Amino acid sequence: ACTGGSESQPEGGNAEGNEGGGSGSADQTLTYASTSDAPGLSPIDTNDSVSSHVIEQVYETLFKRNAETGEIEPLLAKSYENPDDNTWVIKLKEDIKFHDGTPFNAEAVKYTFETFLDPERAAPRASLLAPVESIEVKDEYTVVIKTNKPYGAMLAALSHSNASIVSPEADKSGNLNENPVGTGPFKFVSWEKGNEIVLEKNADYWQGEPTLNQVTFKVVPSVSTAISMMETGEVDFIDGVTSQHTSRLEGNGSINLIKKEGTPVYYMGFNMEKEPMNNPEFRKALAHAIDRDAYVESLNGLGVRSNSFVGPQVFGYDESAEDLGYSYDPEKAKQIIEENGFGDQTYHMLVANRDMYINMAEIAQAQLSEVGINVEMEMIEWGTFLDMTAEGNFDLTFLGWSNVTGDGSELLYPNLHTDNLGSSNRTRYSNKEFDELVVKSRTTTDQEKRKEYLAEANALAIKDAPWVPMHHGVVTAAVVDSVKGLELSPTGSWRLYKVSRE
Amino acid sequence: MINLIISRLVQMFFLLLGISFIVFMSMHFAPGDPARIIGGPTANESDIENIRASLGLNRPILVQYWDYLVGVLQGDLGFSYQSNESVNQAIATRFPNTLNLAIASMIVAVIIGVVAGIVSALKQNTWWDVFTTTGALAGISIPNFWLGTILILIFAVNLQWFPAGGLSAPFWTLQGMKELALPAITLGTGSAALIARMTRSSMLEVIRSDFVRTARAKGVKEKVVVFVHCMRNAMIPVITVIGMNFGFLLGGTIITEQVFAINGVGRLMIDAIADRDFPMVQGSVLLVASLFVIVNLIVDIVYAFIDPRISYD
Amino acid sequence: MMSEQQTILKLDQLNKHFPVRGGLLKRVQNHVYAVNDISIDVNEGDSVGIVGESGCGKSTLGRTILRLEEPTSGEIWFKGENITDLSERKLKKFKHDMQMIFQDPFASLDPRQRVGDTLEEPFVIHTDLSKEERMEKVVKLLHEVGLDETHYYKYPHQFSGGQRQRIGIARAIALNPEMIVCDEAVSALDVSVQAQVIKLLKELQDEYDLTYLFISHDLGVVRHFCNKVLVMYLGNMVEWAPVDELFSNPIHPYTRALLSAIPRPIPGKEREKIQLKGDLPSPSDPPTGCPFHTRCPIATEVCKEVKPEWREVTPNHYVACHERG
Amino acid sequence: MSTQTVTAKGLKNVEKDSVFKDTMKRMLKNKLAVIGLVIITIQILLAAFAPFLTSYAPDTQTLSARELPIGSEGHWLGTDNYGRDMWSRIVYGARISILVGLGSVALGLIGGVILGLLSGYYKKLDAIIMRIMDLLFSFPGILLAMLIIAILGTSLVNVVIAISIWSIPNCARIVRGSVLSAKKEEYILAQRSLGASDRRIMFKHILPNITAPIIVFATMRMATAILSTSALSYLGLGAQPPTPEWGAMIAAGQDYMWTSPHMTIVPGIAIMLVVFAFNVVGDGLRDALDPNMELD
Amino acid sequence: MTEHLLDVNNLVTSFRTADGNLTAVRGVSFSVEQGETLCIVGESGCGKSITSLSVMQLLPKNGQIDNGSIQFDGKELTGLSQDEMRQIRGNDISMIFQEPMTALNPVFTVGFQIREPLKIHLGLSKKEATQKGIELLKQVGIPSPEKRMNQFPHELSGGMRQRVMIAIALACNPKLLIADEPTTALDVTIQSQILDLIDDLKEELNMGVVMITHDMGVVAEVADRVMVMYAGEKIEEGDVETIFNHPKHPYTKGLLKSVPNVDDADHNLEPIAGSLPSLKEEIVGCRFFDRCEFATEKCRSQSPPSFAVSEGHSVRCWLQEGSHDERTANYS
Ligand SMILES: Nc1ncnc2c1ncn2[C@@H]1O[C@H](COP(=O)(O)OP(=O)(O)OP(=O)(O)O)[C@@H](O)[C@H]1O
Ligand SMILES: Nc1ncnc2c1ncn2[C@@H]1O[C@H](COP(=O)(O)OP(=O)(O)OP(=O)(O)O)[C@@H](O)[C@H]1O
Ligand SMILES: [Mg+2]
Ligand SMILES: [Mg+2]
Repeated sequence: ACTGGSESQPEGGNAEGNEGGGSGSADQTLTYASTSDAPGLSPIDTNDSVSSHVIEQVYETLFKRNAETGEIEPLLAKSYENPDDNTWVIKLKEDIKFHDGTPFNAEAVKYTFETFLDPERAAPRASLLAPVESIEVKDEYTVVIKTNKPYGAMLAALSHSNASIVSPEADKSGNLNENPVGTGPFKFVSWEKGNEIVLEKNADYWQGEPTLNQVTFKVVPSVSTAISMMETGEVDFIDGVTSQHTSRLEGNGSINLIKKEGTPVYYMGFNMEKEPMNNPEFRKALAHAIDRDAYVESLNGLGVRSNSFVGPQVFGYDESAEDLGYSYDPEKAKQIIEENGFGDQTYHMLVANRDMYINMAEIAQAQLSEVGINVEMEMIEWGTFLDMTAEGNFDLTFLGWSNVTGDGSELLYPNLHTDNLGSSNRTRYSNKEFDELVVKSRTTTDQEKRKEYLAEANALAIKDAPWVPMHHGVVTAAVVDSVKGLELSPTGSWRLYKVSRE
Repeated sequence: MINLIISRLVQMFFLLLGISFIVFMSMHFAPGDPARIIGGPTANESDIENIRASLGLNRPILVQYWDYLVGVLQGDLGFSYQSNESVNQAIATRFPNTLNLAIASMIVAVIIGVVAGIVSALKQNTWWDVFTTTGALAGISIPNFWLGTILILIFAVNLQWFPAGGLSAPFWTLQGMKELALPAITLGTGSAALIARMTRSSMLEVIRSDFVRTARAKGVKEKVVVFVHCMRNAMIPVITVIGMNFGFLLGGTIITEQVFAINGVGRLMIDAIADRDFPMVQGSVLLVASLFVIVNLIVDIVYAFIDPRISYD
Repeated sequence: MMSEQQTILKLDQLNKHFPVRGGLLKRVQNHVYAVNDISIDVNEGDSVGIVGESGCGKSTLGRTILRLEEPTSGEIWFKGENITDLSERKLKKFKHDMQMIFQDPFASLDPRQRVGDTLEEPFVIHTDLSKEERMEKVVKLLHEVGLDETHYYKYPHQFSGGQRQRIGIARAIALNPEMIVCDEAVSALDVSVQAQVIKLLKELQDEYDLTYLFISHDLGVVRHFCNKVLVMYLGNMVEWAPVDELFSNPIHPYTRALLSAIPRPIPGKEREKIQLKGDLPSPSDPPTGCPFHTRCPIATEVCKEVKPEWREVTPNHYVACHERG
Repeated sequence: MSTQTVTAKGLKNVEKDSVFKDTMKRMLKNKLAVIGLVIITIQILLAAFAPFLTSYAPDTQTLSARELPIGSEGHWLGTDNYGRDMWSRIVYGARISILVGLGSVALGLIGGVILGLLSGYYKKLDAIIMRIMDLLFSFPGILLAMLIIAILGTSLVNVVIAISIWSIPNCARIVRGSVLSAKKEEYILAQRSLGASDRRIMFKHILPNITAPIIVFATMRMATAILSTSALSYLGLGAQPPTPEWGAMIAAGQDYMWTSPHMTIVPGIAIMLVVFAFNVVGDGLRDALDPNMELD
Repeated sequence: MTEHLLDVNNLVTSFRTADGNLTAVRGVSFSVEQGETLCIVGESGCGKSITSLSVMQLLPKNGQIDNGSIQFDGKELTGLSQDEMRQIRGNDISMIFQEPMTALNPVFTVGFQIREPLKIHLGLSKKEATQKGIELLKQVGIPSPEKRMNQFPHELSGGMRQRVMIAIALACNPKLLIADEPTTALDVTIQSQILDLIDDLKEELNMGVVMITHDMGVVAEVADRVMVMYAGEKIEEGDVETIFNHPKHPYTKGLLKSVPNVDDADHNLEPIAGSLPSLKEEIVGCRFFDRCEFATEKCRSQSPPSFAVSEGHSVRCWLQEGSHDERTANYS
């Protein structure tokens, strides 16, 4: 019983999270460099990948997704059952303690989720558990979660790092954002804002002591500098490597570049509320105009070519989707453009100033201009970008969705469902038929059924082409040779519990 | 002197008032809504309204400014929208790094600049002069970030003499100095070049002046003529340049901190601007501006020590 | 040089004080008393020498008369009209009639303007002449001061000091003024050139009936050039007399000291020198009473407290001194 | 005194000397300045004849020919990560640099000169204008530009505006200082005693006499403007892709420093050369523009 | 020839400039005795300062002595190393400059500047030098010298500064004092004080004085002998009475007529027409040729030598050729 619909988030593209290990060979420490600092360390109060990298080492969720198989397995939970579609009875593992000594039990789970859903607390990821109606403590190690309608993606949601269980004592008496307390393999030591976060091993970890003694999360804004620091031994681990760095990393014998096909999807989006982007012919022409094979090839293996919106690593993918969509055919594109006079105006392409999007945009722009579509690019900061896309202030744009839960409905619902017009549905796609399929995929607990609904919705969207999928992500990490045992999950997250230095 | 200090501080007060007003207003009217950034891409309009309300962004702007001002006058720069960190705290932890960097690069700049300037003035029209002049011009012409990256590749990655980035050890330790070396050189080069040029021309002017001829007519040794009689006079305009340059250096830290992974105010500032983290932007801008004013005040005081003709009473 | 001649300039209790600002709020803390209570009448055709030590307010007086500085108090009458408070616009017509020649031949010409253009300037400002007509005027002017049209397109730096001073003179006489203030007009020149320029100024005076206010610290030149002399000390009038009278019968101890200090170009001539003690006091902190008492060899107690009155000792010879008045 | 018969017509035969020629003569004696002039001339020629000097458009991509090194066939300066011809980009980039430099300096000068003239000439305006300038001045340049761009949005035009606003206080100070000393010059006093209007004095007499510091400032500022644009591009706030602005090219090339160093080194050298050139020309002009200086 | 304190012979000094070599001093010879004041007069730019700077060997960087000898106290100064020359400067030969405003270093106290030569040449300790410095200031008539020692030049008036300069120059009891227009920037009342001071000190210390000036009044007042320069050349030399009462060179005569006389209002000012030739001009004949009313063809084509008119009176003018057959090419 494992599907997870969880929320996903638009990919910032730059928020690289990596871990690093300490330098000296037997020295069991690790230094990881990320381009920015974590806003906070509380799973309840944060909603970003940098924070989640730390959170995943300090806290644990009830369930987790197996990095290899993609299956959802119990973690802090022992087992679960569904007496009915709206009830989840979850048995918890026993004898686990939070870092502050507070016992982990059903009360802690109830406290965590209730706090998470408390409108006063305004947890940014509260939507993850939105269908939850009540959480009850049945006995010390059993919780009962009731939903108001069947929630197909419940387990995926419970395996999301934002649904990590926190120490109720610590949250009541202190600030988890500054001073995180969980059950995970590493304990929080210190945080110098803007510079580094230090964790140390939790010697009492319930699965046994981790090998690493200490882990440092260091902020290094420039990736190029971070790689230099790997070469000088100041950093052991980075992740989210982009294509421009691969050859340098691969050229270095003492650095391992780990790649794994992942869940993110990156696409060019049309503003469906504006002329002529709302014209299917226009979108078709542009889809034909972009040589995605050449583009993906230029990513040096850091992208997967697919016509499907729901990517190959995402629940709900169906190979038949590859036959849909519009292949590279500049002649056809030119013809459509000429027939409709699309080439007479200049289009406004809004691009967030992050490497990956700039790269897509530059290539797309050049290829569009070859078929007679004139595009003016505006590169802006992420914050302004969010504002402007929310206001529909663009013709074309580039976006990504990392899909942390790896579930197709958590891609299609936020990004393309009519409910989310004006917020996460930035291309303003609205199709009744599609909407219905997506809702069904969310409210069904039968995973096979869900898969069918998703494939159908996916096919519908591909045909309507509100997006031109550029590539599906390959998650990456680079570690120095001596780091062993790092496992990347397709969502880009990783755990350091089993990592060691040689 | 006391008068000067008081009047400058009064002036600084009004200056900061002006700056805070301009920054406040312009940030508020700039595109990009902090609430939306905090809310992230999934937030809908009502979420964003809630966030705006919780940040107090929905009040009339002048009321917001007034509240901010009252806070600042009580020494409270507010809290970051983004991380809820206290701005005072955030600046306090990062400022020492920036200050170390700025001072270290100033030292680099002054030493290199003054020595090069004096050499080229004394050896005017020799190839020493051509060499230092050209070098100084090249120094001005190199983009900061480019130089930084190249220095990292050569001295950190290839030669392994210095670390590639970061600033953690205190500056008085060997490790601290090693960590500061590359960023300080990166940042100091441009200023060194400017100081060298200024020193050269001011030295040349002084060397031709009447009182130097007087000193020679007294039979003073050439070394003493240059290093006692000329230096002090020649330094007067150079010191202005140093003061002015401090502003330039502070601007330069923005990029240098980025390149060398230094956790300083410069980086805080770019991040804050990008995040539309108004209180953080305000706080750091005010800090940098006051620093600039204070440095120039110090310059003026140093002036009075070097040049007895200047009195501030 | 009788007083039956028309008075062209009349100064009545003219004062010019420069505020000295300082302190926190840049408030006026003090004043430089550059010109104090100057009252004289100048007749048409006079050459009035104004002499005194450096910083005694000679230039300030000259500029104030031309309204280049705003007088602090007092009145300036020019050709029977009170011009003290005239607006810039109304003043413009008087600028025709009053001109100035400056001390520094290097600084008084715009280095970026051709000499021709510099000399056309007065016509551009005050007349509607066409370019052609202006050029003609300028060429005429150049000839008048001993230069010629080959100099028209040259820049000031291509001239010697004497030539530049001639250009300055040409500019001053361009509009046929009636009065010219010469502020140390020959002081910067070499003796041989100085003599040339003095000669030129005299010729022009004869030709155009000019009145000169001739500011100078060189008493030899003043003696030679002027018919009346005003001696100033620390912004105050000290003595005012026809030139021969002043040189043959100086009354004020300062005038006497001044005259005795001039080195005479006659070797071996022993003369009685009156050496003054000390330096000129600061004009921002002038002594009480007689401004000269701090250096005066014959000062008495009265001099320290009471400012001496301006008295006509012999006809047309005025002096301000308690002892000798 | 010589013959009075000559009239203005005689002037036609009189030779004119020109300040420009003089200045050039002096400039040409300064070897570094000559090198600078040559570099600038080349840059201008490159910019003017860009289409004739290149066989590729600066933004034409050939994704199959990415990161070709210097000396590759058909691309003597190599290609970048999109397979765009580096030579074309450098040549077209010269246009951008010139436009940005000229544009921002010109705007800055207009503002700075007017404010400087007013505050130097009119005591009453001085305090107000200078306080405002102090205000702008106490922002570090990049920060000021960042704030302005944050408000106006990212685009090359806004970069030009940002840099020009940042030049204003500097320029105004220089102009004001020169005005203050020029105002005391006797030739200005002479002009006043002739009854010239303030406007005439300011623009006809003071302004031409303070051109030297202004021109020097302008040339030096060109250099600064080009450098600042590149710094802003590095921070992602400058030229928009695919504009071949040199600073943006360096910034983009940074990540390829290891494998394709020519991507940063070529534009880096281009910037250095031009900035160098403007600096030495500025220096040379400073010396050459002094009208009182003899030719030596 | 008896030994003079200073003996300059056929001095030629030139400057390297972009336009080639400029000869500023052209074969000038003169001598100074102990206790004697020699005045050098001439118009601006005629080479007075360069002559004196040549003696001190303090020429600007682009200047050099091309020819001639400078003997001081029997010792040849040309060709001495900088170090040897330094021993002499400020010690045996001192110099005062024209501009009291700029000749003192603005950033050091009067005391510092006056102690310097005392420490260098007399090897005094700081304390001794301070004592001596106070004495010197007293000697040049500066009231409350102790206080002045700690003041900076800008706190003193022009006349006071010039006195300080004189005190510095006299610090080591020099045998020769060169004063380059020491009073030009001062008011007459102050000038007269300073001139008297120099004269008194000369008597007291039995110094030789070379006084450079363009003011004929000053010359008449202080000179024993006078040397008139024109465009880099010495054109006339003689004792002060002779020069004033029986000038021979047309230029000297013109110069005297150009000076307005304070005591005589009717003195007829007669300017010399024209102006100094530029140093760049190549002139074969007499350099005064085109301004001279007596000029002949010979004057144009041949440079006149020095004619000894009488004992100690020499004139460089062809007009003297006929009247005096005794002709010396080189006056010593
Ligand atoms: N603009 C001004 N502001 C303040 N003080 C001034 C100003 N102009 C002149 N003074 C002062 O006024 C006094 C008289 O100056 P003025 O220039 O008139 O003297 P002067 O007699 O012409 O001297 P000199 O012979 O040196 O030219 C001086 O003390 C001078 O410092
Ligand atoms: N450094 C130099 N380079 C070139 N020429 C120079 C230099 N210094 C002086 N001269 C020239 O040498 C000539 C003699 O100068 P000098 O200073 O001796 O004149 P002076 O008689 O002292 O004049 P003044 O009375 O103005 O002081 C002048 O024509 C001057 O232009
Ligand atoms: Mg004056
Ligand atoms: Mg001289």
